[in-house]
Amino acid sequence: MRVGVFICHCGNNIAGTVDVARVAAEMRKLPGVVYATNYMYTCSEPGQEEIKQAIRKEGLDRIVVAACSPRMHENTFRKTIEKAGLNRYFLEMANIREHISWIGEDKELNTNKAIEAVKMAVAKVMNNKPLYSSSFKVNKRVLVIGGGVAGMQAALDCADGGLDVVLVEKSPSIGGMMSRLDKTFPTIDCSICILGPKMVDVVQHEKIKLYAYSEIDEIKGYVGNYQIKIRKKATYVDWSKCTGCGACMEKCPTRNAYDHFNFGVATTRAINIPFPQAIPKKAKIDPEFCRQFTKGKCGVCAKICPTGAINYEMKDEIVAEDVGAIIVATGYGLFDLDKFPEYGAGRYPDVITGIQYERILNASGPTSGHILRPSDQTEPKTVVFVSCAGSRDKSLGVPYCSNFCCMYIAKQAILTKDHIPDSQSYVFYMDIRSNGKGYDEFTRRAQEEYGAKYIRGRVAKIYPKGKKMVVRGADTLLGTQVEVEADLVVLATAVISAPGAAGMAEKLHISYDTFGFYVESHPKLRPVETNTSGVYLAGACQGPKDIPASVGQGSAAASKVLSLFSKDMLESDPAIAQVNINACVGCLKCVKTCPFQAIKEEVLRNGRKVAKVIETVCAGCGVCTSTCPCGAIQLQHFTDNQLLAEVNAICQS
Amino acid sequence: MDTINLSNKIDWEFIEQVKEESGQNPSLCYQCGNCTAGCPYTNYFDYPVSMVMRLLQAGQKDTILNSKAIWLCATCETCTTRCPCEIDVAHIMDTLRIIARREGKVSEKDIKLFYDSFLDSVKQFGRIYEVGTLLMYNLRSGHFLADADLGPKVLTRGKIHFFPTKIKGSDKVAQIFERFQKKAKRHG
Amino acid sequence: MSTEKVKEAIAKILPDVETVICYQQGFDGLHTTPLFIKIPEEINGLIWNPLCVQNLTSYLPSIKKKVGIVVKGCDSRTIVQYLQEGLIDREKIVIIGVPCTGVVSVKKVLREIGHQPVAGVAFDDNGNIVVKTSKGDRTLAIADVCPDKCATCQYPTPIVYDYLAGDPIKSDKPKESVHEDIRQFDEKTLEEKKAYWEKELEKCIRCYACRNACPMCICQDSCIAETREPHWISQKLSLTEKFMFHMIHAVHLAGRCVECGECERVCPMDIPVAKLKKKINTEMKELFNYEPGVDPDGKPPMYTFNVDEVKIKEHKL
Amino acid sequence: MAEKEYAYYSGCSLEGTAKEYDTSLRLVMKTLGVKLAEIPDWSCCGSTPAHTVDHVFAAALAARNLAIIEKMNTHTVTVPCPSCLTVLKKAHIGMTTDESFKNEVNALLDEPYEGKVTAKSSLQVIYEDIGLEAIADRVTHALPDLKVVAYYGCILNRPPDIAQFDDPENPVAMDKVISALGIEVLDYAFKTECCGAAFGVPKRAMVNELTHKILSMAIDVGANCIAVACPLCQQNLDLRQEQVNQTMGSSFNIPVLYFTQIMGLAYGYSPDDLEMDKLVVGADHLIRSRIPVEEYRKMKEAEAAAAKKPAKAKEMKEEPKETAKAEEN
Amino acid sequence: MSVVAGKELRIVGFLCNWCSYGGADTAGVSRFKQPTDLRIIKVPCSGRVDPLFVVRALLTGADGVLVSGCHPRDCHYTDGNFYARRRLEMLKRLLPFVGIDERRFHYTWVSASEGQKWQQVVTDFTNRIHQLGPLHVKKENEG
Repeated sequence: MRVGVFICHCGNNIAGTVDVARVAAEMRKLPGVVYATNYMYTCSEPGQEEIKQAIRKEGLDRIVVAACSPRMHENTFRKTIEKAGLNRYFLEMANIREHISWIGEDKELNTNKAIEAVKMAVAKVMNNKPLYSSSFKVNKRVLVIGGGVAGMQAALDCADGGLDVVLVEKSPSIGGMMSRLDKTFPTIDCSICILGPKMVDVVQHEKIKLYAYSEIDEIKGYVGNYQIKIRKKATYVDWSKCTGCGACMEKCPTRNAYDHFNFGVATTRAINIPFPQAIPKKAKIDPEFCRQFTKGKCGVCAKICPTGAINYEMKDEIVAEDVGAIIVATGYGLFDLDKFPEYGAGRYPDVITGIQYERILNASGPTSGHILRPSDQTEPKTVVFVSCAGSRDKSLGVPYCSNFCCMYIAKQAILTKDHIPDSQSYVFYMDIRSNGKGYDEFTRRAQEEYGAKYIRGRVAKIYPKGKKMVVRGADTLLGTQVEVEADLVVLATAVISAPGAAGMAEKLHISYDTFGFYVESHPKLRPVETNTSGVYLAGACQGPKDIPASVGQGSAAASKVLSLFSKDMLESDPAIAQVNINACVGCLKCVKTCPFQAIKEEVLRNGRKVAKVIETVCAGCGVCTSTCPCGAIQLQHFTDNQLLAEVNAICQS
Repeated sequence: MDTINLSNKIDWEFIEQVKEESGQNPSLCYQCGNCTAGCPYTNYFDYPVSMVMRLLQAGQKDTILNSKAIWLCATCETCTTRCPCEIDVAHIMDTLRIIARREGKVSEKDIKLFYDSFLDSVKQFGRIYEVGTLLMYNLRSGHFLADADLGPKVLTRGKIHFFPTKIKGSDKVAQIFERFQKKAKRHG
Repeated sequence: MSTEKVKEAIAKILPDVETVICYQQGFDGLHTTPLFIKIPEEINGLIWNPLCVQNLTSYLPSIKKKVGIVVKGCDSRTIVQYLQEGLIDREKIVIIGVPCTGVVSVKKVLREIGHQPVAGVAFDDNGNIVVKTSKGDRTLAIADVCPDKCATCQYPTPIVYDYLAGDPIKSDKPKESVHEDIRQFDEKTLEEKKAYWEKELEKCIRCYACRNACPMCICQDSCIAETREPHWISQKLSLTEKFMFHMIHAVHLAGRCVECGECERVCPMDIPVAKLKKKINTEMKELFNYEPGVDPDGKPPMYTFNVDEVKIKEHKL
Repeated sequence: MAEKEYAYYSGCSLEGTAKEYDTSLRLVMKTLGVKLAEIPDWSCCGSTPAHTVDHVFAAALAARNLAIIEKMNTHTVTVPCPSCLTVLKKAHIGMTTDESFKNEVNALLDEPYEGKVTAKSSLQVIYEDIGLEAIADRVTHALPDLKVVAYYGCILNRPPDIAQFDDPENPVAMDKVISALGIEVLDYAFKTECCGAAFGVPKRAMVNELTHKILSMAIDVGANCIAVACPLCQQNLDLRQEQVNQTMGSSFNIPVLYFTQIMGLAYGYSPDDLEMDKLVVGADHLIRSRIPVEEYRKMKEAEAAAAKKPAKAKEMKEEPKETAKAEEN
Repeated sequence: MSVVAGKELRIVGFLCNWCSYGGADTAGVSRFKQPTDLRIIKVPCSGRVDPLFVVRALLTGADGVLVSGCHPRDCHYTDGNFYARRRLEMLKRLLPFVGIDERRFHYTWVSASEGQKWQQVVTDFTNRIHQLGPLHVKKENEG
């Protein structure tokens, strides 16, 4: 065996705190290692060339690259050695950057640790075996979860690219948060005017199959071949018959149903179409409020419906769809007022959230676009905006910035002045974050042209005094406490992950951070990929994001799927479990523990029972290997012997 | 206002000292002003709480220790409760008072005197003897008639004993004082 | 005595099975050895007494044809465990259960009689074994020379059987007594425990008798103690490797050991090898309320999980 | 019901200016079947002043008492005074989470404290351990004229990590307890604003202003009585009311009662039993309406019966109207 | 010699590829300083970690072993860490029975985004092992 070792300086990233030359020198002493060198940037073109050269010149048959994390460049170097004629699995990487040079300060200790890490890699590579991928067919359909602006963009781009798209939206209409907004910053475009046509495109596109008011029940399979179960929630209205005429909604005697679309600013009917531009424009019954469900009698809508679409007996329905890739665009959620006891925790009707104010501003909102405060339906003359209501607040578990509140507050302050010229807005802020194109100019305009008073400081308490709400805060620039007697207070409540985000991640096998936002493959270079191949992210499910960023990501995710589907066959990862039938005693404990049902029983010609791995189903976790008492089933590339070689390299030296 | 030369006027040791004694990290403060906004005493402070925190971050030891703010803080815990950065601000104020007292810098003599009178009573009787505390304070502060208007109200309603209750273990309590003073002396 | 009842039962099932596995007299009165009955005439060779100590169930997984087997309460746990693990087909086994009040540890008897040749053995009605040697008779209470497992036996009547030769007996041993020895041992200091195992395991000669006798060691020739693929341990006779071997045995039996005690019975070096497995069993009981070999519908805890583990708390650093 | 037992740390104030808190609390606890065990030879907790001297010293003054309680039958102590409570809890938490701090504190003490005491405010004991149902069960009298705001003061629920009880911004325990007595409680935004009592003596102008704010908010929401759970708050709001009126030009005359006094009234104790005479702003006019619950119920029933007929007719008329309106839309 | 005498002890870490290895990477990218004793072995899933690897390491020279996987419910392979949790808990309870301090073996869950938690885990575990000192399971009998 002829092992070659390449130690990367990574400029100063590694060489700064690791004596790379010494590491290389130590490696030369190891049995089996015939070549060891160090190089400035091993991942660079000449760096890779050097590896190829050495393979040829020195006749190397196993390669160890000690550099950054294999999550970064393993694929790069696998391709490199493949080009030089070696099997790609004859490569091992030692992570001497993220795990050593960047986290340890003592050069001597770092160097020693690096030597050890490379020794382990050498020990492992000497136990490596060549592995070969097989290829399998791809189902060129894509599932998009979430019909907000990001999901819609992704669905449209995929469909325009010729793919069949299954779009699943959990609420009765697509459109998401953007469909609730009045105007968009910094252009003050009417939000639904620019979104509406897109929504129509979605529903009219022959390649897009829309499941509204539906949720993902189950996801099975792997890249190229996913099996999805979709739960179509009972609407109690047969949508194939419903024409969206709205007669039922007019006649419904229950007027106090919670209005999800308007975030509770107003109430709606128990049977309702969420908003005029809804897509699909179909009615659904909210059984929590419908008298037919709560009292067992009413039936008004059934009587009134001209097409006889009402069906109180409707049940959830499960449909199956097979796809090859998934785009997740499940959006975000918002903090509730009850998180703020010092601001009344929802007790005061005139303390509302930004999205509620958005509905009040909106012409198709409950006040028809007249700004009227909820308590007494009068026009507020003094409006206070409180930014960072929950955001950047470690004590509430949201240490991050919600990204777009500064901008929409500026927009709302401008719109308030537009609607009520003799009004005065106050904005309490900590920092103004307006780093998009035209954004800072916009927040300046709010102050310079629209006279919004910006006060740098947090608000400590809001309490009622007569008909006013007293907002007590600080002006840290003045170094004083300040109070504003407001008619209406708008809290820019923190952006949080969508309700159920964690559960969805578990179904998708993707990771999410402490806050429930989905984690991308690489924060800089793989922003829409996840660690599960075939699953992509778009929009605010990955982190708070404004409209242009969400749309951009939707398109990016779509382009990833299009390029994935540009081939008819995909290569499988050969690092899967393999059974040594001579050693297998047929106890089939592996069958019991395999999370993917990828192992089945096989009866050999001599009647002996053994385990058999279904190659396309095995995901390569290795649970079977650590279950098998006789070591007969081995996860390739992470076999017992390979891992033992690493253990021995550290423990027995 | 004077220009503060940050190159040589940041008292790094002081920052460390407060950090150590309070167990709180002043660097966590991002100056949102929530403490100031909620502080019931802000109007009487020479420096609002958030400014005290800023002065602490800037290592302005003398300004802080000579401030009235640290003595006027009543430890009502509003700042601690609301701090988004989870800093126990009231505890920092406590610590600053302790350091100020240790260094003999007391900008609010009356408050300190009141505290001292209170503690004297504890040392002597083991519990608080309200009349004695008040009298002692009045004597020391020179405010002979402090709250004298309240006296009749209190007395006619039998709210105050004229004689102190001395607990049996008052010597044990006094010992706590003595041991502490000895220890404080040892550590300079 | 139940001998006649056992014979009756065998006679009854024999037409239906290929073989009945039971016991016969061994090379002296103290030893018994397995008997495989295929024809009715062989039934007379059967003996049934407290010297029938072996756990005969180990034969079951490798037998393809339908067989009958004679089991004690403790042996039946192995069958239950086999059923849980899907290693045998219940339809192909006819179980003759025999309620048992305790067996005799041959090792203990030999120790009592100073390892003399045995001329004969008899049992009286008072629960004693009478051992005849050239130096005379020695009467020993069975309770004094029983294996440790009998002293705390919870299952004197087999858990599964098709025929019961005798009347069922209920255990009179308190449930807590079963793991008392483990609890007591655990109270020793780490150093004491370490020293204990180093002393005990140093004796190991890696003969693998314990493994071979273990009914749950199903790997047979594929045991990783003797392969290079994978190469878990070397053949070196060092303490480390001996330690490793016994840890492998224990870990592979986690949640599976039916506490039949065969490993200790056969150990030529008197190493308390069953103790490690019993320790894991105590933990399985505590963590998952699981006891191997008592519930045919149970699931071995290492091959399943709960999303929320009630008893497993996150460990803090 | 087995009698619950708590060690009882009254604190210095309850021996003096807040004697009536002590008296009323003992009566109420007796009614609720709670035994308060005296703590032998307890001493002052050190309060705020000790905390200006040194953290260890302050903890030691408190821990001396905790060490005594640790030797009693019950390890749970109930403390009526929020200031004492905070000091005791701070010492306990400091000593149980930081070994070296514990050692330093114990070095100042004769008897070391091992950390076994649980301290609960008397309000917490009544609200959590006894519960609203039991509180309501023992009511004998109604107080129909009372419109109460509950004022908790700054440190009863703060900081949340120390108090570990109720909400630090909008506490509700006292509101619920008084509501359970059948007494009207009004929402009040200044439940936890600091009244400045700690500086009552040296900084009276400042304290008067703070007190003024709290009183005027109570009047604004329509209250005629303030319920408190803190001796310093009570003293400040009640005793200084006239001082406030003089300095701030107001004319407050609102009684400030300990919540235990209100409970005592509902449980049928006489104003004398509850030492109502110790209030500076008297509450006699409010107590006059007190009436046994049984009589009150009958009175209400009669009222309701009188009002029922026209009300029902109105209801009947309204319903078809609504449906008609719905159809119009 | 694998450890720098007097400064380091031998700590072996088994990290799942998807969460904890990523978490360690995140800590590295964020330059969260850590003690240098830990040697990391990458495994696809904590469910791949046979408890016997831990035993082998502790018997042959490691002073401490750390296993870290995805948080329960977040396993990239759905259930791998659920099996790991049972197996490793079993081992943790077995170790003191054979005289090995269970504190020398720690298993935990660190996600790819938890760089700070990873730093904390490594620092705390390394400190703990240093407090316990070196572990020698009769090395003198080797050979």
